[in-house]
Amino acid sequence: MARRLAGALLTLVGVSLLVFLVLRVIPGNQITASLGTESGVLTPEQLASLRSYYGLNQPLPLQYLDWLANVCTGNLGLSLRSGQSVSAMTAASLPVTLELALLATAFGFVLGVGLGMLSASKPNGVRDALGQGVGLLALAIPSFVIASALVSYLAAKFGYFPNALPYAAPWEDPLLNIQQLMFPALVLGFGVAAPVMRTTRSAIIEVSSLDFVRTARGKGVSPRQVAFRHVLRNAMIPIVTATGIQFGYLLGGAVIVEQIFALPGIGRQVLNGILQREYAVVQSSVLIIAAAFVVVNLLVDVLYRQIDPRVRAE
Amino acid sequence: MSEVGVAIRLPSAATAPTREPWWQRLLASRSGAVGAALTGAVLLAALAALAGLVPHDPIVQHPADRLLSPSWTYLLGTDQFGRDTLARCMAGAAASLQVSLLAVGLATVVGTTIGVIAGWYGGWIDLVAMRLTDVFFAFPAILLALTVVAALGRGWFNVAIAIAIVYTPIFVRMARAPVLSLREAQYVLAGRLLGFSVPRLLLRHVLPNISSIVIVQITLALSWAILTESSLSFLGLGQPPPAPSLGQMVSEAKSLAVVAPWTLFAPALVIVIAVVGLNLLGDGLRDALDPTQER
Amino acid sequence: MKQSSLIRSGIGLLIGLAMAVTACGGNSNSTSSTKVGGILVVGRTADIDLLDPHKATAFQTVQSLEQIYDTLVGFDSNLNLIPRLATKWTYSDNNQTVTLNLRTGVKFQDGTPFSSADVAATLTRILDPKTAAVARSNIALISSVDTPDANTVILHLSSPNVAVVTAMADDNTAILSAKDIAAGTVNTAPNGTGPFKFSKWTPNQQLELVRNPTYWGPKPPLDGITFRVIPDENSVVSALESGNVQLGVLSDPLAAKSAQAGGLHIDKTPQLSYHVFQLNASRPALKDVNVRLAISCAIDRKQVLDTAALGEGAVTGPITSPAYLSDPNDRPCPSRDLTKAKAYMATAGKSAGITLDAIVETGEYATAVNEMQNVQAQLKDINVTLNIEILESGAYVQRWLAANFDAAIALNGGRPDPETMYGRYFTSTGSLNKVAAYSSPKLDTLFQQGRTEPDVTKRKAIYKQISEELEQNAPWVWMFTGFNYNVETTKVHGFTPMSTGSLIFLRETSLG
Amino acid sequence: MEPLLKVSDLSVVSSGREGRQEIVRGVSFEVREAESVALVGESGSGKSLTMLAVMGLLGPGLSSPTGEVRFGGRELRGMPEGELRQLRGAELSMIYQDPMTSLNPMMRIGDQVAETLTAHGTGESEASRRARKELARVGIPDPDRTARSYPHEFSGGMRQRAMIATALVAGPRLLIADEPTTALDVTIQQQILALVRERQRSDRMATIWISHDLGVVAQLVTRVLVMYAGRIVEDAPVRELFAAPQHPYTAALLASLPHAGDLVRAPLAQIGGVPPAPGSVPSGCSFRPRCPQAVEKCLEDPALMPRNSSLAACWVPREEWK
Repeated sequence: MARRLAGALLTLVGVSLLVFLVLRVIPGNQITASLGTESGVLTPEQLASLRSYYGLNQPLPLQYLDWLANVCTGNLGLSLRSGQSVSAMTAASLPVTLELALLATAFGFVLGVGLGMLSASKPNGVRDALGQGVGLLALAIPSFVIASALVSYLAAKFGYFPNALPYAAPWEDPLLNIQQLMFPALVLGFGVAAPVMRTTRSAIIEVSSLDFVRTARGKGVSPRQVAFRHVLRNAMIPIVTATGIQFGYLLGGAVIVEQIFALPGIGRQVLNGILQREYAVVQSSVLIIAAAFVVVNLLVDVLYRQIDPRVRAE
Repeated sequence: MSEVGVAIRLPSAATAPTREPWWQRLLASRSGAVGAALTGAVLLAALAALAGLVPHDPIVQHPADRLLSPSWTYLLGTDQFGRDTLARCMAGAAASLQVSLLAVGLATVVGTTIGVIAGWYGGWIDLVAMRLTDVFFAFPAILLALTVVAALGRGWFNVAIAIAIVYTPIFVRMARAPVLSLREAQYVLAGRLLGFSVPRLLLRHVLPNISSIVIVQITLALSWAILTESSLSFLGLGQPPPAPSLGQMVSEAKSLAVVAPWTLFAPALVIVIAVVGLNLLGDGLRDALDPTQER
Repeated sequence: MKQSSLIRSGIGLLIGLAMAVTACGGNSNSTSSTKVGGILVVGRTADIDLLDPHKATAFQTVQSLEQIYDTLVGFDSNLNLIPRLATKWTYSDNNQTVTLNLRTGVKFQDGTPFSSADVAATLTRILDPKTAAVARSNIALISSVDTPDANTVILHLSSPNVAVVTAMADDNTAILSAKDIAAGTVNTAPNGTGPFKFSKWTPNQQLELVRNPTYWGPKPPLDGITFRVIPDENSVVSALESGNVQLGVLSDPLAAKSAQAGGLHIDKTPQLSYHVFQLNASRPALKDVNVRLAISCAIDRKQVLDTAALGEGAVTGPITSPAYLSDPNDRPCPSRDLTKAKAYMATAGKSAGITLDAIVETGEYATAVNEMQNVQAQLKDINVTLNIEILESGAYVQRWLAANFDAAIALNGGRPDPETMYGRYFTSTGSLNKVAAYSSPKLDTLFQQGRTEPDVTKRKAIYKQISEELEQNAPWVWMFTGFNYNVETTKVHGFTPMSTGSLIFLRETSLG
Repeated sequence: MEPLLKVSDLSVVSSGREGRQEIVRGVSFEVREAESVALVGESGSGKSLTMLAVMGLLGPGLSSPTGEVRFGGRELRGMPEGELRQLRGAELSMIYQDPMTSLNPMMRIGDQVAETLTAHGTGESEASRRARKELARVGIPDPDRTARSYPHEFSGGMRQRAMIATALVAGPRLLIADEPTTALDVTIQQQILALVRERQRSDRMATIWISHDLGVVAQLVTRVLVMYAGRIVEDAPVRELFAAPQHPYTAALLASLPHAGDLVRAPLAQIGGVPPAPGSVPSGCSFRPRCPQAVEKCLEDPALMPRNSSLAACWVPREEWK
């Protein structure tokens, strides 16, 4: 386990380096981003004072090191535009994306496994085509199309757009929170359901042909028990892997749905950071998304151990 | 997004009856046939566009014919510049496929090579490769593509590079897994005993065995590339107009959905056909190519 | 594998899921129209980015801070100057001295009384290069500020200028309290004299303002204003339809069109900012005025407006300030004239055609890329080929500032006074002349006269000449001005939209 | 008295990609209460599929269009799935060839044994108690620890014992053993065979031994059925079969067996040719191409004919063999 933690740490350092370099490569900096065309009006000495204010005058390696040092001490830097500390911003935005990703993954998992079992029940049969069709359709329609159509339909038809109200944290107003996250999670859930469905289908077909399933049927075990205790249980490993990966992608990938549903998630925080050239915001937020992703992978590994006794033995 | 982790079944010694060529088996299976049909249709439309066989020029504007609903002259209606949506869908399909094929091609070659080498040699090569892929996996895909395009600037080539960078790690991890187990397989050991050179071993024995997995991954990655390209366009980072790409058309048409819904449904439908087609084709190929598949 | 077992369990899962979704959706409309008392919720796509009015450039930030702070003077709905914290202002000493009489009995929201010392401290802060204040260039000619008594301020100008008071209407010259400037709490604890007070800011979500009980002016009907961030314009329309937001600020004409379908009240006011196709006259291909005139004649402005912005806007001349509005037909080719354009190209010896690198920005406003596509198509008719380069806003601004382009589609900010609008572009000493890439002795003298002429009718004549000079030499091709869209639900009364997009009249708006 | 199991004209057909192929071509036989019978034949002769068809456990791509299967006086073929399920594990039960894959790797062994009982209505605690008792009866040391552990923690022999426990815990009247010892090494093989034989006697349980090795089953059964290319070619009491095989194929099989008494190191006799693949079975007697006694008559399809106290599907009586 220790080896895995070391590996995870190394990954995070890699991510921090990557995001730091990529941001420096993008043309334009904080000044042009904030002042826009007005920044042409700045006199040379104004420009110099601003550069130092944004810390742009230090040599690159120094900027990287002192940022990393700050991160290790928990100071994720400051959003110079809003005067907000990045850790405060992230403390507000990460839970939103995490909850959204969790709900979407749960929904996607249930739908994906349901459809996967449905289509695996009769390989290459009508049910198979139906299950695959629905799954692939969910995958194929771009999420922003579904999201915008859903939002405008619900608002125009029922005057129902809970996301117009400020974001309510689950502990503040659980009912409103669920209503605000239900539909975005539904949209993202489809994206999760498709790969989970396809993995479930192929895993179930494969496991169903194994000998111990025939043994179970030979013992007179009911079909439902055979489906869940024997087949699904053994098919869990690839399914959990696929679901874990999808959860990881949602952390960064939900930015479009966060835009349309006005959810103050971390995806949007990074996108705004990139557009406004807020280096501190982007670097720290991406690092935290990466950390969350790495933690999810570790959790998936731990989950393996719980599911598969053979792995637990090692 | 990928079926990483699916149990690898080594070909059993069952004496399979003489098999027809793989493509016959592909077309025989339901998903293979439907997949090939759909993907073929999109490919045909794209090639037709490249060959100029389009009802109207996809770029020339006819302001007088703005926002016309589907009619016999404009089968799928026109957009706000009076350009024919059908022609743009065909040209868009060509553009999107162009980006996806390049991106996935790059990702496959680079990713699979690194994966195989990492899997085969192990040791620190494997460690470095794995850490690198973790870094790219941990880095949110859309944001990685976003920053790459913002850095390199637009153009379909840069969009393809961005998507390739996002997918390479998937191919690395997907190719490495089977090589780890194949390395210990008897017949590979036998090959090593017989003194085959490593490249020969890799090419003749290892690659064919993971070819079915790679091919399935390619079709899946192609469908994902098309979707990523459309998301990039939605964020304003897709291919530059006036040349259309499916993603660009969908994101542009999003705000026209009320005024001219056909400008949205046409490209979205082409994306759906392409993605569903490619995924089913992937399934069909996997069944057709996998020697262990009796059914 | 027994099929029946799998089917039943698969379907069971699906049904369970479906019921869960519908059950939650059931009691949905209980929260749709909760309007808390007199709080007006404004929906818009971007959040304010900072609290310091002197540094605010983002449109939405200026719009919010103008509720908290007052400026010395302001504009009425027709953009005529009206008194605010300054009740009277007189030019003297050959327009090189301005005396301002201040309103008495005014308090800051934290209770400290307002006096001339605050005005002096504010102006000094703006003029100080270290602050990097946005309005600095517009009032740079103030050499010194005197405060003979608590209610009078005298400005000494380095050169005669009648536009300096108008510049004081700019929100970037908001009056701060000297105490706050000294304490440096300007960007953290907003404290102005305006009708609404800062209450709470949740970044990326909303800014909440409440009524200022000690406001010197008429008591605002609203208990408070909440500016809510909804990043997608179509979602803003949906929020309005759901009643959770009562006033929406939109820029995308397509989204506005969908709002019309939603039965909402839409205020379309022509913007001051103008959509322009800038030509870089310093580049060899565009040095010859004939080529520029050919391009100007080859572009049908109405077609660009109709295709790129679905006709949501009006064709415009160079000056968009209402008081000095240019006549859009007062140009070499009032409507598209290909023969004349080709003739110009022939005189320039460029009938074979030229190729231009054109840059355009994506992300900030929706229609830019579409405008470029239409202009590109139109210019093909005179063999002018545009190589489009779409840049993300950061990269665009850098290329634009460095004038590193042959041509550029741009949306430049308009100002109520043409001097502050074009002085820095088309005068040889202007800070953005490099970007405009055109100036002439005639324009220099005209701008100098305009700057110093106190009589309004004479100033109008001067700027009419400037407008003609710009159209005759076509450094830029002015195309159209869009609209500011303020979309209101039926519950909003008494709101007056402004062409500057300002929401200053929220202080007169009521809900109910 | 009606036999415990009566199978008549049973067939199994595969409908894979290579089209429909008959694998089991009309098999009939009987098994009486507490009788132990062997079903012998080369691999690919369809013996396992015959038994799977009897149990109703044919996988996808396989079907059994014709045939009757009467068990304990009831016809299994038309029986609704729910009822058939009641019989499986309780009345008739099966153990399989490969212990490594026949147990669910994710479930504790105790639970898998108990599951046979819970599937037929026994309470959880009662089932696990009897499961532990059964594990002891099949000779597994420390049944409590075994019950809690997982299949991968045990050797092939131990797993096969656990397999047998799951099959016998409910006291079935008929046990079908599909080559249970083939995957084990010889010493363990003998222990497993002895275990089953002992349970056969003590529980008066009927057994059908499927094997490709006549030597192994000889000591276990009273009667032997020989299968070739999807058909039963000989059905004889074990002594008569060894003494005087009535079908040339059986004779050839016996000739290829090493006898303990052989001193001469001569190579074992081999049967020429290869058993026909399912799709390409010759007309008439399927053994004809490889049969030394083949005559003109053999072009006709022989049915099982009485020969002394056995049945043989061969036109040429033993006496006339060359």
